[in-house]
Amino acid sequence: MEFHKIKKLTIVTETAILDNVLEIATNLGAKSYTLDRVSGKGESGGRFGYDISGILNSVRINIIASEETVKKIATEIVEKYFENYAGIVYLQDVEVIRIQSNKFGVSE
Amino acid sequence: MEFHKIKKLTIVTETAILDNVLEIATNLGAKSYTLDRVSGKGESGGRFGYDISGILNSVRINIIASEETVKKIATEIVEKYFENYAGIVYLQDVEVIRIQSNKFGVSE
Amino acid sequence: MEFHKIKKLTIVTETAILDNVLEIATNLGAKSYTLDRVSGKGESGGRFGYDISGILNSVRINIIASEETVKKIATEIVEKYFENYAGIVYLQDVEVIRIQSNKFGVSE
Amino acid sequence: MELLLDFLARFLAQLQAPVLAFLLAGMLISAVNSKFRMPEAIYQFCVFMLLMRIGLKGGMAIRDGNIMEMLLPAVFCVILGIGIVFLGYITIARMPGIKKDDALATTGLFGAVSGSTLAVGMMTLENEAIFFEGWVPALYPFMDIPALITAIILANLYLAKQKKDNVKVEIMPIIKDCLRGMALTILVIGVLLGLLTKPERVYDTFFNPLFRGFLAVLMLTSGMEAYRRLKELKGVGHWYVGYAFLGPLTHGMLGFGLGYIAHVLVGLSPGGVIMLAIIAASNSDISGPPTVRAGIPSANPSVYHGTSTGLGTVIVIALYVPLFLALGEMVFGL
Amino acid sequence: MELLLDFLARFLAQLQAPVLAFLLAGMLISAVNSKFRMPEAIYQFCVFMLLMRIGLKGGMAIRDGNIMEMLLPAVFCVILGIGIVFLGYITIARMPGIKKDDALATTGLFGAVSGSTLAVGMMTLENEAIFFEGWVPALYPFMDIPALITAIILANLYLAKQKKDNVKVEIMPIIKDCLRGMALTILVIGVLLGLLTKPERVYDTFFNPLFRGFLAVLMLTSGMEAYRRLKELKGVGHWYVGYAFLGPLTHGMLGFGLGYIAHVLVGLSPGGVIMLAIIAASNSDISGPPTVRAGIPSANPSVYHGTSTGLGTVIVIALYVPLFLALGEMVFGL
Amino acid sequence: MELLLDFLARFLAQLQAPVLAFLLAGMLISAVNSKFRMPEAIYQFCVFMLLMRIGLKGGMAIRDGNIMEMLLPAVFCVILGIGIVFLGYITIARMPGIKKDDALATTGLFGAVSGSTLAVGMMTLENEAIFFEGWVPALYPFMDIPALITAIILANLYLAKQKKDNVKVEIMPIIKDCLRGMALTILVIGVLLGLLTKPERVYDTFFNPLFRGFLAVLMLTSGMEAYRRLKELKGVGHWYVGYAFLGPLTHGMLGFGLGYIAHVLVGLSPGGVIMLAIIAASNSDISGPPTVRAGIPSANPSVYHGTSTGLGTVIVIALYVPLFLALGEMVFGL
Ligand SMILES: Nc1ncnc2c1ncn2[C@@H]1O[C@H](COP(=O)(O)O)[C@@H](O)[C@H]1O
Ligand SMILES: Nc1ncnc2c1ncn2[C@@H]1O[C@H](COP(=O)(O)O)[C@@H](O)[C@H]1O
Ligand SMILES: Nc1ncnc2c1ncn2[C@@H]1O[C@H](COP(=O)(O)O)[C@@H](O)[C@H]1O
Ligand code: NA
Ligand code: NA
Ligand code: NA
Repeated sequence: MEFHKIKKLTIVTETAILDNVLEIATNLGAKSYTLDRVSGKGESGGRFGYDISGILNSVRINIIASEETVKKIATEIVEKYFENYAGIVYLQDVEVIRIQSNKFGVSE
Repeated sequence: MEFHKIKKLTIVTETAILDNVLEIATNLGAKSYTLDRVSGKGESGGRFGYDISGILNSVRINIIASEETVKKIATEIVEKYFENYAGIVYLQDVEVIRIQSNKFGVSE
Repeated sequence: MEFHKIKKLTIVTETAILDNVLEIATNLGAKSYTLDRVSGKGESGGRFGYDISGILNSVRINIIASEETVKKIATEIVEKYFENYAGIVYLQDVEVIRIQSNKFGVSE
Repeated sequence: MELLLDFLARFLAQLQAPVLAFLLAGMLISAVNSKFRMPEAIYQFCVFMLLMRIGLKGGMAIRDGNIMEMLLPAVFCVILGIGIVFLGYITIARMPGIKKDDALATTGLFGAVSGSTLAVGMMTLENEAIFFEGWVPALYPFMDIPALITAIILANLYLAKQKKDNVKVEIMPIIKDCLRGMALTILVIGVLLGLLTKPERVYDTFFNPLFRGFLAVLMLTSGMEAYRRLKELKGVGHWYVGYAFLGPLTHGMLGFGLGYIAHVLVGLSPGGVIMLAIIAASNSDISGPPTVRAGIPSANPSVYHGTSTGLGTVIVIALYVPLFLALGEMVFGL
Repeated sequence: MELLLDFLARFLAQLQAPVLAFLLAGMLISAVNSKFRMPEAIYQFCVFMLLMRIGLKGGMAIRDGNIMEMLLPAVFCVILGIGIVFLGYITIARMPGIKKDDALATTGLFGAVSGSTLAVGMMTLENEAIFFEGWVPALYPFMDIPALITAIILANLYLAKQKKDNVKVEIMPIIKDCLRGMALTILVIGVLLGLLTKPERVYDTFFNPLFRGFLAVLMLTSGMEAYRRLKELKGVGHWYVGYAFLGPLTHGMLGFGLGYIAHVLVGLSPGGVIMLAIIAASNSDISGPPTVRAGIPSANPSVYHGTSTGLGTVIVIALYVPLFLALGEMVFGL
Repeated sequence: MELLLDFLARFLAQLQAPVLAFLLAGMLISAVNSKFRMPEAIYQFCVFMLLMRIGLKGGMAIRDGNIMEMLLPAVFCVILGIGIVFLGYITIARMPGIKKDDALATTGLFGAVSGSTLAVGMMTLENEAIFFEGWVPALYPFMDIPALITAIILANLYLAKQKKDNVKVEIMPIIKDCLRGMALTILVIGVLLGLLTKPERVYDTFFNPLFRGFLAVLMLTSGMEAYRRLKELKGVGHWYVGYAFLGPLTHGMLGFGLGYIAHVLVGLSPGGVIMLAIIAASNSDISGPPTVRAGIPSANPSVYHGTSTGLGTVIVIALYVPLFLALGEMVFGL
């Protein structure tokens, strides 16, 4: 079992644009992602999701992929949405266990 | 679009002291944070949040900020609360996309 | 207050095998963990947890421990379960604040 | 003078009515910063119960009714939905210091409809034993969707002109987005079930008897939320406060007027006229905001969400539901 | 011919029955890609309400009944549970291109029982005012557990043979796993409460009157889910589609036949016979899948989950509940 | 002897009462390690339904009642809340091996009140058709808040003395914290709604008829939780087990005694006396623990949470509700 260095992209943003973000990510080559709902506070004020309309719901998206892929995704999303929508985008190093499949598009 | 190296602080602790922790963080300069509810087990036993009173609820707080800020926050919280309350505190490196605003208090 | 370099293991997998994964982790020396429920998509398709039976629920497990411990856990779980069950496993560096207790089994 | 006294008497009576009391109680809960939160699953279920009840009843009424009767009121709803937005465009949107996209987003929500205000109106009429056609509340989408579409189109045309861009706003995706939202999905499904099947028993044993209770729970929750949204409004201009008071009054009057025409022309009942006024006066608090957020991204949600959910809903329920009830009772001598 | 007409008449009538209509409405909600989701807490509570009602009623019926009467039907349930799986093993599992473990997992679910289909059957019989012994639905576990155990054992024996391994499948952990699952826990606790205490008042004021409504809500949710699972089935062989149609028909017929024997031998009521047919026809959608996922890890959940929850439940509720009702009415001249 | 037989008869009868049965059933669910969990939203809604019902009823009773009548019982509640904590301070807190802060935290919870035990008491009295003033259960906060404040102050004084620190415990923040907690917020809002508005219809169609059912659901959940907390108690001293048995008995007796005085002096009804005994006997399981966690950080939550939620609630519902009922029936010859 090998551990392979790769990147994890995290996007915290409004649930309103989740579908759009996932579409961009998919188009730029991310085949997998993990989601969870979060609360938080930032420049746009508190986002605690108490409202019936869901305007104040936030979602966190994690995508583990090659540095190239995640940087493209991050850049595109920030440029397209972060003027109008709340959120933050960051990258981290991770070591993924590699198994038979070539899930992460890393060349051998 | 630039990626800027900075720190992510994670605090997992009892929901009972969430407000206090956020107050300390705010006072020490963190303007933004992300929250989610978690379960877990540790030295203080299982914390699965099943109880009606909420005593066994845990919360996870993420704060992305400069190393200096997060270290101050981490130290203060551990000193003040972690003798009596359950929890763990850790730091990680992240690269944040920087946009127009100077969200993270990093000098240019 | 010192910050101590150590590893964080993340396992995202089917809720169906959560108990088994935790048992392995405990047996291999992890005394503490944090859990949360997540959604996601991967090679096995969408896992959004909408189903009444819970077959499509995913869970995320975080274990902070020594590199040796988390690598053993990661390897064992991937070998034992990841042929048949959906999931991903990865490691990250963290700096944990060390307090009085020797929570993380790190020799001084 | 007597009119005023009558209105005041009704208003005080309505204030004793638990529906409004639960709304105010909810505001109090937020005001004292209580840790109590209504679980999200519960208030979503409240919304489900109310809208399904409105839809089922509406569908059954359509099934048993005369489709021709409904045509004119439906057309009036479309006119109201579009008209309210244009009205806002030439009033609030022209005020000094007001961003046009913020104003259009707000006015779109005030043209659209609130399921919970609708439910309050129904309960109020039922309490007073005033008959209304069951299908009137089900006209909801005929006002809601046109209002949101108009607001989004006007805002995008305006923004495009600013940037000297060409713009092409597509209507179909907005309609789909509205219908796919929680509120309209439930309402439309309810109407279909009422229209095509015989849900009388489940209606009589479940959706109808629990209506009053779940409305109380939703009012409490709406009150808690209204108070929190009010705080968002702090930074926002006082023009929006004025709009939240005067907009619904005007819209309700227009609704009452068109309803009266329908009363004369196609025999819409007095209760139906009052109901139409309440629908027109109401402002969207559940499914409108996300549609607007997606359709007018540059508009500041604190403004429209705050004005509509924080102020509008409370004002309509507290002031205008009793007002249009009193008006109807006088006009029709009920 | 008349039989066919009668069946068609009943089928059309049933299609107007809100239970099926809510199921289809749920499918429509998913089909139009609505954003509406029933909160998880709510549908879990629906399941709780239905199974607790079935259990309480069952327990009270056992308390007031004759234990000897129940013995034969209970034994028949065990036989059906095991028999259905073996039947699948020599039919669907032998079809070309079918993975044996997938087939066994599927057949295990079709041998097991669906609490919601059970509830639909009860409501249907009650609507038609056909008496059935209250303990019949509580026989659920006697078919459910043996079916799941048999499927898991057969699959593991087969896989071990493939790998030339020795295998020892332990039965007790599977039984425990079944009983510890949500559905059986609630049912068994309900039976115990009905049997050992006097829950009549809470039954009459809460669990019974709300039954119809919560069943409607659960049907809507099940429909939404069925549609989503249907999509998973795309890649899967057409054999499973055939199985979802023919399996429940056969199983229900076997159930009807054994029920008839119990009618003759120990006086099981006509309604009880119909109920047994419905239990046999039904397929597990709540607690079966996780047990199978744990017991036959190599089986592809899209196959069995899709076939059972996506197709089976809808088919049984839409086609076979009315069919066995019609059959029972004819056979017993009701 | 006859008394004992009477008590035993009542106790066995009560054990058949579904309220206790649901509690024990919940414990069984946890004991067999079932995967079934009551969704958090549901049990929070149960708590909401019960406390809102208690509050509304209380408010309506106060509205229709004589405020002077309530004064003495309210004062007695304050005395009981404070007295129970002092009693604990000079008994359990002095036992060998007992940490004073743990003991004070525990005794604070036993001085405070459990909404669900209250509801059980009300249901029991209503089942026996014993009248009690609707405002008695609404006295809840008058015992709850003083008990928690006293415990927190005594603990902090003690800890400060240990550390030779000066300490100043502020009372207002604790009162606020209590009132801002879920339980008291709902209760007080309910009282206000009952007092100032006319919620009769929503009370009669929703909160009252569903009371019995939601209490059953909450009991099941409380049982599941009690069992889990029991496990926490393992490491904890046997003194706490003794306290959980003897404390509520003593507190209930004191409550009964003061209630009797109120009966003589201001005509508190026999049912009201029994109710007061039950309130005094009950121990906090919902909103007390977080207040104590914040107010006495060094106290070990396993101790007080385990003793109160794991043991206390079950003991009071199983033993002392029937005991004080029997006592009341004998003393007042009901
Ligand atoms: N520095 C940060 N640390 C942690 N979370 C953040 C940070 N900045 C933004 N977020 C998250 O992103 C959401 C939107 O941020 P904003 O656009 O600044 O309002 C917040 O509600 C937080 O959940
Ligand atoms: N080593 C660890 N890895 C992951 N999570 C931890 C760890 N230690 C503590 N936690 C989290 O922090 C909570 C409280 O920890 P403790 O104070 O050790 O009981 C646990 O319930 C976990 O959620
Ligand atoms: N590359 C990835 N990035 C983020 N999450 C992933 C990734 N791969 C898998 N996952 C998570 O693991 C679950 C199962 O993955 P899979 O086995 O590929 O279907 C998915 O539903 C995701 O939640
Ligand atoms: Na409107
Ligand atoms: Na079956
Ligand atoms: Na007490």
